[in-house]
Amino acid sequence: MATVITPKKSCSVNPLKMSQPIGSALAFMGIKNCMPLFHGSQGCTSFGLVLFVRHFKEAIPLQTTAMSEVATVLGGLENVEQAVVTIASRQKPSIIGISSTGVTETKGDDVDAYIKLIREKHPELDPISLVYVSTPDFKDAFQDGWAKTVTKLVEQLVEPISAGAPRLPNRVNLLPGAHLTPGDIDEIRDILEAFGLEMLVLPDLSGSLDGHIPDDFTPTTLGGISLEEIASLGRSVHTIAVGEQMRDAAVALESKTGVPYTVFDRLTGLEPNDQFISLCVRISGRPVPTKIRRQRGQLVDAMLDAHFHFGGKKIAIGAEPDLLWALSQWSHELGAETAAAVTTTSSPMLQRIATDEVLIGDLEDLEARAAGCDLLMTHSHGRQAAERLKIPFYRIGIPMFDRLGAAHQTIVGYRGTRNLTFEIANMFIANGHEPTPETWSLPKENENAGTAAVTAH
Amino acid sequence: MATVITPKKSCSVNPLKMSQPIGSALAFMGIKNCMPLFHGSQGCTSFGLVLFVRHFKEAIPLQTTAMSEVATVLGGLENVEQAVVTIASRQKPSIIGISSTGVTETKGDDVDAYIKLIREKHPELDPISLVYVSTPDFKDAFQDGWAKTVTKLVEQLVEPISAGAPRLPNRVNLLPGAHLTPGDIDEIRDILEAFGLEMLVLPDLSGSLDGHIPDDFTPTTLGGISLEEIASLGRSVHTIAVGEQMRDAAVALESKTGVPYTVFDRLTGLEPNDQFISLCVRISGRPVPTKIRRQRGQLVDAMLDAHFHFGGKKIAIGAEPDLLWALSQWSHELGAETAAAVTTTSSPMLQRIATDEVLIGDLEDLEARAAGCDLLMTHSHGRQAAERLKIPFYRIGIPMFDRLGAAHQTIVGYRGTRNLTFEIANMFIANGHEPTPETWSLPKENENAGTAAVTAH
Amino acid sequence: MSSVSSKIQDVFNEPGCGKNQGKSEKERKKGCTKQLQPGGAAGGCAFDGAKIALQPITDVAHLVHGPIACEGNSWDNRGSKSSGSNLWRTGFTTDINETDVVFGGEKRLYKSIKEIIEKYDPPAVFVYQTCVPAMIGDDIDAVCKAASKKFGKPVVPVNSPGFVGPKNLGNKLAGEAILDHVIGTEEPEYTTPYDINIIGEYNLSGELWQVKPLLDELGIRILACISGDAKYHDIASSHRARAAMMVCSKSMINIARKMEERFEIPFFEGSFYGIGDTSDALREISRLLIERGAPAELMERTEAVIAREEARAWAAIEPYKKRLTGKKVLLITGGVKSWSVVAALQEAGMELVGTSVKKSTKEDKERIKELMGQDAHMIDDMSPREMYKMLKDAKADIMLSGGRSQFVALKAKMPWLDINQERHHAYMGYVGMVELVKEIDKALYNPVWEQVRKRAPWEEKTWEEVADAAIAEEAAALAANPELAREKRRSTPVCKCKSVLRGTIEDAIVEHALSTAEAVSEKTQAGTGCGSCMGKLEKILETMDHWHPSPSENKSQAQQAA
Amino acid sequence: MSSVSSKIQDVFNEPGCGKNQGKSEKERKKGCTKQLQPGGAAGGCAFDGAKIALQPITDVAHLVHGPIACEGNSWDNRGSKSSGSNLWRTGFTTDINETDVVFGGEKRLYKSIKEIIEKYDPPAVFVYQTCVPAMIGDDIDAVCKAASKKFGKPVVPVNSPGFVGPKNLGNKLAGEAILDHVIGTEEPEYTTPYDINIIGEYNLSGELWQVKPLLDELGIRILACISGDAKYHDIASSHRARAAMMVCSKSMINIARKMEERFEIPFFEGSFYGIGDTSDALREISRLLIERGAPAELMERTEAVIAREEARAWAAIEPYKKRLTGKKVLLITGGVKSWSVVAALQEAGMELVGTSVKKSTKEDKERIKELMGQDAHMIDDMSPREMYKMLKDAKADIMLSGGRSQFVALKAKMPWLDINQERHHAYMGYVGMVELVKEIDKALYNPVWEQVRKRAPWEEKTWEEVADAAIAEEAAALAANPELAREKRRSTPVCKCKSVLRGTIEDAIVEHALSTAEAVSEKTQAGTGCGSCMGKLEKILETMDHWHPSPSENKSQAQQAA
Repeated sequence: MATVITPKKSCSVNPLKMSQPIGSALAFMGIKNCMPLFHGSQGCTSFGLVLFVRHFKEAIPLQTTAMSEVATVLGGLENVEQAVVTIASRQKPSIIGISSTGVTETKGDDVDAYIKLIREKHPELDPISLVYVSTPDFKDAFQDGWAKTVTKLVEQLVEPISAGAPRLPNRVNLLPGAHLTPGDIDEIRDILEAFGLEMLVLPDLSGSLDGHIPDDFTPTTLGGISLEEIASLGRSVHTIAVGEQMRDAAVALESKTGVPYTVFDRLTGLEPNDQFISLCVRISGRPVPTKIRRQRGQLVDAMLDAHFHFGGKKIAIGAEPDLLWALSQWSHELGAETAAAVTTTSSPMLQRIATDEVLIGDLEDLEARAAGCDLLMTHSHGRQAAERLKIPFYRIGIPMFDRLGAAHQTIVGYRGTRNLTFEIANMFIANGHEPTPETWSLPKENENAGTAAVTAH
Repeated sequence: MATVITPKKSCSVNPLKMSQPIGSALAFMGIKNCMPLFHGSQGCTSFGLVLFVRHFKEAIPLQTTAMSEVATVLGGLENVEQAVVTIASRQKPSIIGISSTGVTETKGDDVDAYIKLIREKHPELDPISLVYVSTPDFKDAFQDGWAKTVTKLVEQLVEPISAGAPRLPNRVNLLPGAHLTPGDIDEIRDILEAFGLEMLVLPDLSGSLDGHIPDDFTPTTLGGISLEEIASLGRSVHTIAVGEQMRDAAVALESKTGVPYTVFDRLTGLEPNDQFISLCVRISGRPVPTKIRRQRGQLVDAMLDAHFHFGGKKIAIGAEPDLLWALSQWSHELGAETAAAVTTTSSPMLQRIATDEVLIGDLEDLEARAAGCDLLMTHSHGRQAAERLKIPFYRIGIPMFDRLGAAHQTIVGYRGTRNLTFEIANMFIANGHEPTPETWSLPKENENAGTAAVTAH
Repeated sequence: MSSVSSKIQDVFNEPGCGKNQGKSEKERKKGCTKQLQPGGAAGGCAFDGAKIALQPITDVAHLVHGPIACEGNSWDNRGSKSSGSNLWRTGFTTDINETDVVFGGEKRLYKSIKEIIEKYDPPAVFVYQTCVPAMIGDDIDAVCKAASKKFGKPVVPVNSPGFVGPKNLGNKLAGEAILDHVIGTEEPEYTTPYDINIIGEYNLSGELWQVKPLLDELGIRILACISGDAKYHDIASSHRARAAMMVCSKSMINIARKMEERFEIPFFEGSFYGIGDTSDALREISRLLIERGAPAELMERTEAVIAREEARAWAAIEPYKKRLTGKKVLLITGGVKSWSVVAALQEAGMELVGTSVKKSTKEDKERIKELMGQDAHMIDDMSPREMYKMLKDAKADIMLSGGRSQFVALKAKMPWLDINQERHHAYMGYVGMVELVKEIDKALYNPVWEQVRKRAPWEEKTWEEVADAAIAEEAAALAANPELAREKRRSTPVCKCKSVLRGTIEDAIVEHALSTAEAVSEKTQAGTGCGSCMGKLEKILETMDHWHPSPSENKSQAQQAA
Repeated sequence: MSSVSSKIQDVFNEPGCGKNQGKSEKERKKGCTKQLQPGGAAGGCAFDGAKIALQPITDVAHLVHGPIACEGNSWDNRGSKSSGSNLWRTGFTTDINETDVVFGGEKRLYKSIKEIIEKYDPPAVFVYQTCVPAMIGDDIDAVCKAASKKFGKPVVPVNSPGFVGPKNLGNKLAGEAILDHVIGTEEPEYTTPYDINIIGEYNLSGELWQVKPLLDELGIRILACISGDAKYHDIASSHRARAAMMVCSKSMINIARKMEERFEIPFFEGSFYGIGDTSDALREISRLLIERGAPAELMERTEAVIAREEARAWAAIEPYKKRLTGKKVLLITGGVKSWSVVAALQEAGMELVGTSVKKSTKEDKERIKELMGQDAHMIDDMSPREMYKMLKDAKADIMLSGGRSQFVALKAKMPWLDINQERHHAYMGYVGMVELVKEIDKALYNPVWEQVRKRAPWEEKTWEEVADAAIAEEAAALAANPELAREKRRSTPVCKCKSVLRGTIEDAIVEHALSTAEAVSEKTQAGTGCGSCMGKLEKILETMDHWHPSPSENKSQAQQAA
């Protein structure tokens, strides 16, 4: 329905977008005993690290090949080698996840070739997986980096299996998009467990960046999915991908192992969750548990209670494509209008959004379009715009550096949708305008009477 | 630690307290196919009904004996009889829960005697339980009405059982205080289920007032605990009471059936939940599930992240004793100070609260003491005070009529505590004051320099 | 309490009440108090009604003398708006305890008044009596008198304890209280030939402010609105108004009539709901003012404003026409005022459907009015499934009603709009009507309906299907078994107040050859409560035409029966 | 890029830098850039440093020329405060794409500058170079020059791409940019004998405003703060100040020195952290101003303010003494400035403990400073378990450090206070020090510690117990096996930059009979990176005293070795 446009301006003002290497690094952080490594200059890592520390309020493992000006010109083989060897000896990870950056992509470093050379030279690295993803900063965005990394992990680490091989009947795979929080993953796990299903999650931030206190200090990632588990993904009966961005990974997994997949373009809203629960019924062969039935009823009730407050409201959303789609469609189904939509990168979901235009743009664009809206939804960087526009502001997405609990914000499932629905309805209620004797003052005689009356309050 | 005082004033201004009959009625609403009935004038019912409708955003079953002025003088036998007969024929409930009011208590109606007479006269009422609780409006408060009703239900409806009788090893009873929401009860159920334990809840609002869409229209309560289940409470292995108010009911149940009990004065906070989980381990004989372990870790992490924001904050709380205790102690453990505490009725918990004084008073008292506080926590009626004082306001307790989702507000368990902790920390963050060039202006020469400097911002 | 009784009797005799005028002397004595049925009643009490009527006076301290239930369970829950003081939203109560019940609460009441005056210094304190202190004999009139004298400030007793009757009665008793103690006790700073009172308007959601700008433009001053957004002084000096409008709510008819009687303030009954009604009300105000001496040119200006505002309103409604044409609206309300919106809804292209009217014709409006007006209070008593059946039979696209039926509509996943007192939107005057159309459009087109109507995929049937099946099965059973159908029909309650079943009425008609509703009522007691079932009695008589013998037959039948 | 290289060389030769003065010609040539170790590095890049240094200039548009990572991942994340414009918080970036990388990004940069000036009309645009455009040869100096000419507005190139070095270098390159393009380009509206510059202060958490009221009272005007809460015009006309204070952060030493050189503005290095240091700084400011012509009575007034404020501060700290006496504070920081709070903490009764100092004596302050100053940057590299051991060994009650070590402290459930740049509290001047004491008190006495330290009841051991056991086991193993202990000692890295192990150093000392750190450095390369391990080399030499032969022995040993 929507036209996807890119503003003609040269200068991006108040970026909404983050770079794809950090999306890639975050994906690596969902793997157990992993050390994510940026092939680039020190600053690339430092900015990403600080961003995640501020978002998750956790120590973040992230290393750098520390490319200097000279190394950049000469090529980074030596730096990659030194970095890998140093990390291997110091942190003893099971896997090092290497993401390229703008610097090394500009030079054109052939990291796959480097890895081959390093492997030959350093047999002591044999037990360590080295996964490389090409993620230049000057292309694509955060969710692309995440998605490419997951696809690469599937391609490189999953054991191939024949289509007819026996599978674990109660195990499913989850491929969560970059917009799912650890809380979201926990919620999906809870639902699957209610059907007696186990799940493997690639990548699993719910075990690594959910803010729990570790049993001991580890320099690499904590929790997350293990390499053995990744290798065994082909033995699950089904793959559930959440977010259109994860389709490639799901396809890659199927073509390698024959595991059928279902892509849910969102799990926020009544209908997609009905489909999700139906899938759980089919996979598990079990009836829908009482708990889930009640959650559905509660959501329907919440939607009815909330629709009074959503009806006719204008919402401005700035988010990566899959999150934008989920928020826009969910709020549309409650009667709100997506009056402004800005995103970071292209996606087949964008044109399906119920609005006139979707901009691949920045927060300056969003701010310009959000004037007069009843709500602004975007990551923490939207705070300045919300203040200037004096409209309520709901923080969602990465980064969320000025509030606690980002990892636990949960908007999937019936329950997550219900909570989000209440939360936003309550923001509308809290920001409702009390009438005053001046609210319905007569318009100037020469104004268009009709319009004035309609927009009276 | 606290001194419990009652203000000397004659006029209550901006009541915090609600009457005990409606506490009693709410308890009856947690029973399946029940019709709560007020023995009083029509208005008593109407006010209670409107209050619950606005709080739960649900149709509420509540009837009245519709005492007229004349009937009040003559005594209410005829009205009770007519009400019970009418309800029995129209709504066909399994149980009618009768609570007295100020009017009928002033006259001194002997409802127990009435019931005896009615039973004799109307054998067709035999299949219907009639439970009467004396709850004059001019004594005690909401949570007292609730607690008395639960005790009465236990005394009247639970089948006695010998101490040595065989019990269901995986079933426990939950006696939730009036301050627990349907969401709280669901959270406790979730935790128990993780240990393979089932629970019966008396009364169970989580099945009746949690805002789900019913399968069909029923004129009585929906969901809730059935009379058969109440009768069988003695067959459970343990009773968990939440809130000191529920001790009497737990004792009554033990003395009738020998089921041992544990009273948790709160389930908000780390330590009480540690004890709760330990109890679950003992009862179930199972180790602590991963999910619960992770939730504990997440709570500890949340407490650490949040303590920066709670440290030194002053909180004003207006709530019934058990809720006041839970909120005060939880926030104290995060470094905040309960600078003002107002409650509705007496309780052994009050003097244990970490503050100088606890007032059995009203919101005028709370408002006077809340000036300069960083947060006000009370039910929706606190909104005027918060506005006048210009301090952040967290709605908690009944009634919550100006927000959605009251039934789902969950503050028990590790997860509930974690969410509450984040929510309040984020309110503190959102209301932090940005420094300006005037923030540290020099004090007037003649002011007490030391004090001024300490309270600089 | 004797003063309360006499006041109640006074109210029952209110000659200004249309209903009363149609009643016999004997009926009038019974009063209009609906007899409440234990176990089958709903709605507020007289205290509630009194408080609703007076609480919108913004600068007054409203003190409730009683146990915590009366104020604690209900305070600050009304949607009136104030342009000035918010003292009216402060909850004051004596919160009497067991000791007070034993030894009397007058002393606590007196001290409470003292505390309020010391702390809040309001222009007046209104003291509301409730059941328990009434029972123990607290004389609030005496306490108020003493306090007033002592503190030199009006302390007004409002004697309307809950158990004397329903909300409506309380409204009127509240009127009596201000007639006795407030109106005429002060003088306005100045008067103009354009001063009016508006009676029975509570400024819910600030609706008065939707109309006030029009009056302002015309130079008409609201000397007092009783009681929305009023100050004590406004009410006290309201006797100097030149004319009054009583808004269609009947609750304060006694005030309007007695002010006419005592102060010669002519009044008319009008409504600001609906475009035509608003115009009529404006005209009527101007007419009365001109009659009382205002310059005649006021009417010209009034017509100009009306013409302009009507044009504006219709223009504003125009864009919605396309979206709303053919949409069926079900209006369910106990009050009269909602009916005045019908014209606007029809103008926007909507059809109005009722319980039994499937297609709307020109006469629908009258017919629905007649039908619904009489059955209105029954809606509350209908079982939710019956109500659902009604919604379904009406094939409505949207229901407008009060909050009570909200949950049935929502559970039935039917678009619903609150048009009762709890509503959050303001629908008065021209702009209000446009607002209503806009809100209907919003509700109708909210995509949530499509969502929530979807069956959970694992459910074989939705509950609607279950309900439909049950209804169909019942209908089939009745069709197959005339005896059962007859039994069903005969067991339907007709008069809820006196618990009279249809069978009893049919039998009486046959046995005594009755041909008028009055006669049926006389025989069966049906209709002697609130009187709202009189219309039903007539319908029953109609369906039993064949039992209406000619006068001669009548006689012979009577002989046979004897 | 040649201009960047020469600038870098220039910075390396900075004579104002204390460290440089102690270096040989050869060492200076190597520069002070810490060589970064791939896979073992932490901290920001030169671009980051440049932006940190200049971004606090509030009314300027800061435009980052590069791919999205450089600005998109990091904007609006600094705690500087502005009393005026918030333009500095707006993120501007060219967000170059693949096409730009192939065909060059100069055109996009030029157009971006144009857009910014048209839309935001700032007094100046600062353009930050980053790695990718530097690699593809975008000449930002030329673009800025052209744009400046075209738009008649200063467009300042800040040539500090990330890969040229660490944050510190970027700070200095930023200084060079404003020295070359901004300072001295405008004139102040007026001057006074009391005009000063403050250099290297970023007004984090608004700290400058904790001191400014004191200067205001004394009549001293901050002509320019470089760069906290500065306007472009302030910086541009800062060359007219009479004196300057360089706050202890070394980041902008080049600005202070070159302004002295070019504009004869004397400066001193001082600090507003700590009560004594604040007083010293105030005195020094007054002294310099008087030297430059301000009336001598300024000093009297200064002393009066100091006396009053010190008294106030100590009085404010007094009530905390009882609660804080004997509490052990562990201070971990890479910067120097935190050390200046030591006096205040000690005055409040606290003891300061370091990694290896168990009881604090009068000399502690010096000793810790020495020890920690040198090991500081190592803290980041320590494994969390090592760090935990350190916290434990120090028996500290609270740790003050930067955000990096926060998570270890919190996981170790140790009270912790952020005293680095990310902190939310302001600790400058007298009031700031009181604030710090208050915050320490709050952190120490927060009941949360008691809570979170509790073991989960189902856990047999806490992780602390596990860690303690592991540490103890390790220690026991080492004690039992001298060979293992030796191996462990010898495998400890000493120089991280050059990856030199302690064994290598010990061997070199023995083999070549080395007796000075410089000689060890020469032989082993240790200390030729950032130089921070030179102190460690001296310690190692101390512990190997027995290998220090007398000069004669030295000779014979050398002979033996030969």
